[in-house]
Amino acid sequence: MTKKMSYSDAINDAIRLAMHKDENVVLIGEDVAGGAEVDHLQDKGAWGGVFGVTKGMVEEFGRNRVFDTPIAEAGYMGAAVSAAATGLRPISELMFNDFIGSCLDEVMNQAAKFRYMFGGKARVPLTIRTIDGAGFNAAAQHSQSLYALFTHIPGLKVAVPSTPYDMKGLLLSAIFDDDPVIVFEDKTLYGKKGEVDEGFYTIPLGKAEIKRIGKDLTIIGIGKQVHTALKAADRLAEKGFEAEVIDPRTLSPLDEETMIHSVKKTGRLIIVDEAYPRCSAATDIAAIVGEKAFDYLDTPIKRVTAPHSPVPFSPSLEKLYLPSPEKIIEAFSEMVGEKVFTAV
Amino acid sequence: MTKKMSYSDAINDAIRLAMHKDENVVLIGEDVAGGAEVDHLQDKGAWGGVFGVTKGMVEEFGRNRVFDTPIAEAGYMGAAVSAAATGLRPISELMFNDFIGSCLDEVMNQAAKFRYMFGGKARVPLTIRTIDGAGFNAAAQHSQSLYALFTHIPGLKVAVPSTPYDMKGLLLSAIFDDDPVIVFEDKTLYGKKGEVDEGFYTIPLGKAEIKRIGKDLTIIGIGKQVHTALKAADRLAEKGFEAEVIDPRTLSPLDEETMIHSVKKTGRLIIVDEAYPRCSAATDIAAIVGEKAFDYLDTPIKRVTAPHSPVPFSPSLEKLYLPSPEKIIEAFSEMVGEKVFTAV
Amino acid sequence: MPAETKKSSRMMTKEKAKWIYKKMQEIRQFENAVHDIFAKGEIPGFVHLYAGEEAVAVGVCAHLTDQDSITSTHRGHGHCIAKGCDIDGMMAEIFGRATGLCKGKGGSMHIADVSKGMLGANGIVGAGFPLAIGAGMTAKVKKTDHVAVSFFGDGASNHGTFHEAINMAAIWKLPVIFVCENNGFGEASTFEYASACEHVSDFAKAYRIVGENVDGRDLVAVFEAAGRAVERARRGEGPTILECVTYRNYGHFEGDTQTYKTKEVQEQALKEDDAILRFQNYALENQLLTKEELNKVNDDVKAEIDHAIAFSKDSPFPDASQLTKDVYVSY
Amino acid sequence: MPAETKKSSRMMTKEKAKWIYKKMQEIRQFENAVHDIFAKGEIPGFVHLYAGEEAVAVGVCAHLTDQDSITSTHRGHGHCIAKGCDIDGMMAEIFGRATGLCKGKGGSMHIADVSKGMLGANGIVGAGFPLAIGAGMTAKVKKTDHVAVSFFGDGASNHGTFHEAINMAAIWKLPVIFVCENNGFGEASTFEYASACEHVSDFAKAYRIVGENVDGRDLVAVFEAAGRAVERARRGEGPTILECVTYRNYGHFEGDTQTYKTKEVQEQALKEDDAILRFQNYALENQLLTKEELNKVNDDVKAEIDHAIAFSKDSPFPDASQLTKDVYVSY
Ligand SMILES: Cc1ncc(C[n+]2csc(CCOP(=O)(O)OP(=O)(O)O)c2C)c(N)n1
Ligand SMILES: Cc1ncc(C[n+]2csc(CCOP(=O)(O)OP(=O)(O)O)c2C)c(N)n1
Ligand SMILES: [Mg+2]
Ligand SMILES: [Mg+2]
Repeated sequence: MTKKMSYSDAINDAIRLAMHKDENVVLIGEDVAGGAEVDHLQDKGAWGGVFGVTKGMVEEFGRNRVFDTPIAEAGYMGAAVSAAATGLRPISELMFNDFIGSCLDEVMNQAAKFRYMFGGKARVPLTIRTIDGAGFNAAAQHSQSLYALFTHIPGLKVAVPSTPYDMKGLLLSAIFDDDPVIVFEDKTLYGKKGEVDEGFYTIPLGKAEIKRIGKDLTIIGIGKQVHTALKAADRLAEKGFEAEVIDPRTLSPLDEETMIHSVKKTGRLIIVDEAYPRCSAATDIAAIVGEKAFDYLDTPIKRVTAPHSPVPFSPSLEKLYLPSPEKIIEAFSEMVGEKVFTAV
Repeated sequence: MTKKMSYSDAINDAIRLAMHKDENVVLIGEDVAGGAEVDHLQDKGAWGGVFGVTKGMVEEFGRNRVFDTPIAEAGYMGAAVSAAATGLRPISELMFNDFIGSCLDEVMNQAAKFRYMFGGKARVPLTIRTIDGAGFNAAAQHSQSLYALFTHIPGLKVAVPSTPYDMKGLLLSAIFDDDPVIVFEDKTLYGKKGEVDEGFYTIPLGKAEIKRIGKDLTIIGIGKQVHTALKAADRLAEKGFEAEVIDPRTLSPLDEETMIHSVKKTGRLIIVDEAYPRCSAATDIAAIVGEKAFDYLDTPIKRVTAPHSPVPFSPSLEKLYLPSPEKIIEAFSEMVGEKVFTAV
Repeated sequence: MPAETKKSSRMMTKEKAKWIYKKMQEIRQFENAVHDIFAKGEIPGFVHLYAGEEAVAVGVCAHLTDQDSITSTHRGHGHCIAKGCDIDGMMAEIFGRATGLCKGKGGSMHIADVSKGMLGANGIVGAGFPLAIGAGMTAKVKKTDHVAVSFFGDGASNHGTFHEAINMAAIWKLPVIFVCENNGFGEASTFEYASACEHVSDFAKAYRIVGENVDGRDLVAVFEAAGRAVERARRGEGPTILECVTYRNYGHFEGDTQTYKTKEVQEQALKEDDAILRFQNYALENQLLTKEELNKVNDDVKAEIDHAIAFSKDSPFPDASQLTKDVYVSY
Repeated sequence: MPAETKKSSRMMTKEKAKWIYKKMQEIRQFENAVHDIFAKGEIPGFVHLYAGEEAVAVGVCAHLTDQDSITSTHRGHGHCIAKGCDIDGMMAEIFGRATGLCKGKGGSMHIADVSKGMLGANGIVGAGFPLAIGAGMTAKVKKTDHVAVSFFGDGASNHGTFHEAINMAAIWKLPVIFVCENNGFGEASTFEYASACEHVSDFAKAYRIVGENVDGRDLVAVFEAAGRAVERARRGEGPTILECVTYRNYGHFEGDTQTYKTKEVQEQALKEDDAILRFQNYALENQLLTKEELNKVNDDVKAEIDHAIAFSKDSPFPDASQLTKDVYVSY
């Protein structure tokens, strides 16, 4: 049985199912309920997170499992790490991924390294939910897509779901995974709807999905850029080029095989990533595929990314900042040595 | 006039020259002097930093320019950022780069973004000195090489000097640069000696150096791995292969031209980087060179890096963890399709 | 107001009262206008309004010159205005236009004017504390008598940077004033819930510095306490925590329906407790300003804000060349 | 010592005194041995020794069971021993051997044994505070009476995480005890210089929790204060800050020449103020232990430590297969 629901509802659904399934699952974060200790909100939340994603959890699970925290990211993230190490299965929300500057240590040096440093004698079943993405005019400190920083760090797993279906399945995998996983929620996708299976299901971490089949070009999209890639593919199809669009779904672990297999078929690769261009997921995938599919590549791998610049506030600039179908088509034109479309 | 001095002395020399040249240059960090307010140490320091690198600064410049800070990285790093924005030219020491988890926000969201967010109406002439590198048996939280995280972030510049000469010139450039620059000091290089020009000189940020000329292979080494690359090159030379060894010296900005030029000549590239392998400087350079020198590459670009794992403590494992001349030669053997050396 | 007037005197002169009232009106009318325009969908991004808290920014900045620094928050419009930022430039910035104070690149959460000592609104809660310390260090190293003020919310006081910064200010006797705008809420969480302390200023005692807690909607109380703190700072006597209990008229951000407040509390706040109303009464009672003068200020400010809006709407958006400009000074 | 004995009683019984004395000796002799071996170059990496501070770890852990958690610091050997970690495994870990508690992957700064409630030494100053909160949350959610102790230094108290954690513990009334080991120094900086407060425990007042400051070389004082704090925590009465004023016998790390301490201070500390000496006297005076018993413990411990050293030296280094093992549970 499937049901049409938004990306945001898919998250809500996954969390609710997880909390029903395992009483050790707890929610931790700033205003994940909201209104703690306000008389008329004791048994209900005020917000359910800044975008309302966790609405209803207090009503269903009570405040002993839904913790509104003070504005103390290092404090509550570190707490979540050891809550995980001592028997809970926390979902800790970092409201915007841009706030990682306040709690990177807890993620990088504690959560990610406990197991290794302790010789395999600890496990940290922690899920971090966080919001990324530009396109909301939220400016330089609320629009970053920082998944590359986390992908760099061994001991963490990194998911970047692009659809409601993937979100639910990946988030449930993350929650019940015994390692720390960070799941990125693109803020501009919250309202996006799609078919989602009802009930409990998981999508394995480390398994890419081919979102569109094609033979002339492979486009790998990260997170919401999967949709930009799909739009570009549609327009390329009008001109007779069939692009294969791959969504890696998790950046760590990375499903190299699916990507390499596709490139071996198409001989061309464009990676679309709205994050900063240096030491990024885009360069990472380009390096890996560039090495392992070397003999099959007809043209250099192209990356369509943000420029090496903070995210601008003004809508006029932010639009230029982000990848677009036009930029992808432009890159493809360069690859095939002709103007496939006149640039729009 | 040149003089033989250690990497550590070259740093000391650069800082002393800078503080003489400009009274706005101040030193900030934990125990950069040591012994503040201890009676018998008022006019001298106890430590001069945990490795003695800033020894003598208090004696020469007094405690109004050499600030021993509390253990509060976010506090003093943020202070350094706005001290820079309000008229000083601070050198802020992050004792180990691993501690960035406590102050990433100050670096990523404040120092790096002020100028852009404020429409070009601020400048942040801040230098961050920090220690990286494995090989000291300092374990997972004191051995990382995290320059990729900083290279990812627009608005920062990143230097990774490999010799005393480069260190002095790059550090002086960093200090007098009007943008925030982070300079990585590899802890295992502190004792390494080399010829250094006396007096004031700078090396431009963004200019690689060819440390050895060759025609059969390009090896790019990051930081101390330049030396591993040079050792491998020597051994390859014994077998008749001439490797060109390039030290990018700064990762941001990156001197693409020198690297690409070399690869166009040699047709082969190995990147040696002791940092984590994903979303790294190694994948970054591989992606860039792989795109721009595509038609000149005879074989896939190889990366010799750490495994995707935290740094182990035990000497037996740490040795295996790091790149080595053997691993480089092994990679080259694979490239040329023969066992050039029997693996050692 | 000339720098020396601000600096030399803690007296509430007529001139000062007029400046204060004007700034309070500018903030209130600016924020009310932004509220309305935002509701029409003409302003992009997140907006956090300062209306209701005017007495804090204005009461403190009345003692500061352009050489003194302030650090601000996500709720920064009031601090900007009180510190003398250009109102056309501010409004245009919020509209994302090329004529904005930051060329449209920063927006509401990042308005700044370093030349006025306004070191930026800040999207990161807790980021302002250490930044204030840096400005204080510059003053110390350069041996000036400039001070730095860190404005922050009650919620922000739970962030570790608050303590790291106070401690540094205290051990180095830096000229920094920590001004807490305790509006009872951090987003949708009450101060009573999120903070274990009774008053934010209670920490002063442990740090062995001065702490004061005042009614933050009483301009005069803020003005006087801030005057004392600034004087101490200029004299080299170190930092102060000044907690001002206040109220935000609008939601946490525009769009917030404030279900966590009761109707009664909301109504009460907008009536007799209102900071502007109270300062009007004070100014009239003490013959600092006449009714006519107040009305004239109101009208002048209305014209100013109307002008800012028209100016903003008429201004172009930044062009493509701006996208990768200002990332670095050097290239 | 059986869990129930520890938990049910704050009485200094003969049995408890013996356990305490043994643990103190284990720590002292362990650290002295590590000091000597390090000087010979047989131990890799950074080592920070706990000798001199035994009364704190032991006086506190005397009240804890394996179900209670502790978080530790870079100076963690003492906490490990007091919390019941295996001494052979600890020594082998410091030697980097495969038989180490962490298979040689962690080393001195990362010794841990989660099964004993020892959540790890930690190379990051300030990291332990939030971790203790997490263990406290687990207790709260699961409604057990387990407590969590965060050991930390005076220097660490200037890190923002200290305050973030106390505040969370206080608002949620978590069973967490913050035990400050105030040895007067953070590296080469004095507490008096680096911290504005007079006592670290002074913060308790602002957070409206209990704070105590005791002589940290007086085992009995620590034991009693910790007993009260642990009881309050188990009863659901929330956190405590317990500051123990103590002294580290060796340098900050092995190799530190301690130019920042005067000779006199150093000598005095090693004589009459010494924690072990004082507890010996107390135990004898109160007829808890006889001279013979003390001597026997000393000898037993010596044999134990000798065994640990021999065991470590005989143990193999981890092999290549371990390099990329334990990065993840799942793959
Ligand atoms: C580090 C960080 N954490 C969380 C947020 C999200 N956030 C923005 S404003 C805010 C509440 C701030 O409350 P307070 O300090 O009382 O200021 P007020 O909004 O009441 O003026 C929060 C949690 C943020 N911007 N930065
Ligand atoms: C975040 C961080 N900053 C700095 C350091 C370096 N460092 C290690 S121990 C130490 C001093 C700690 O002092 P204190 O907390 O008093 O503990 P003590 O060494 O006296 O036991 C410092 C600065 C670190 N390991 N982590
Ligand atoms: Mg507030
Ligand atoms: Mg100490």
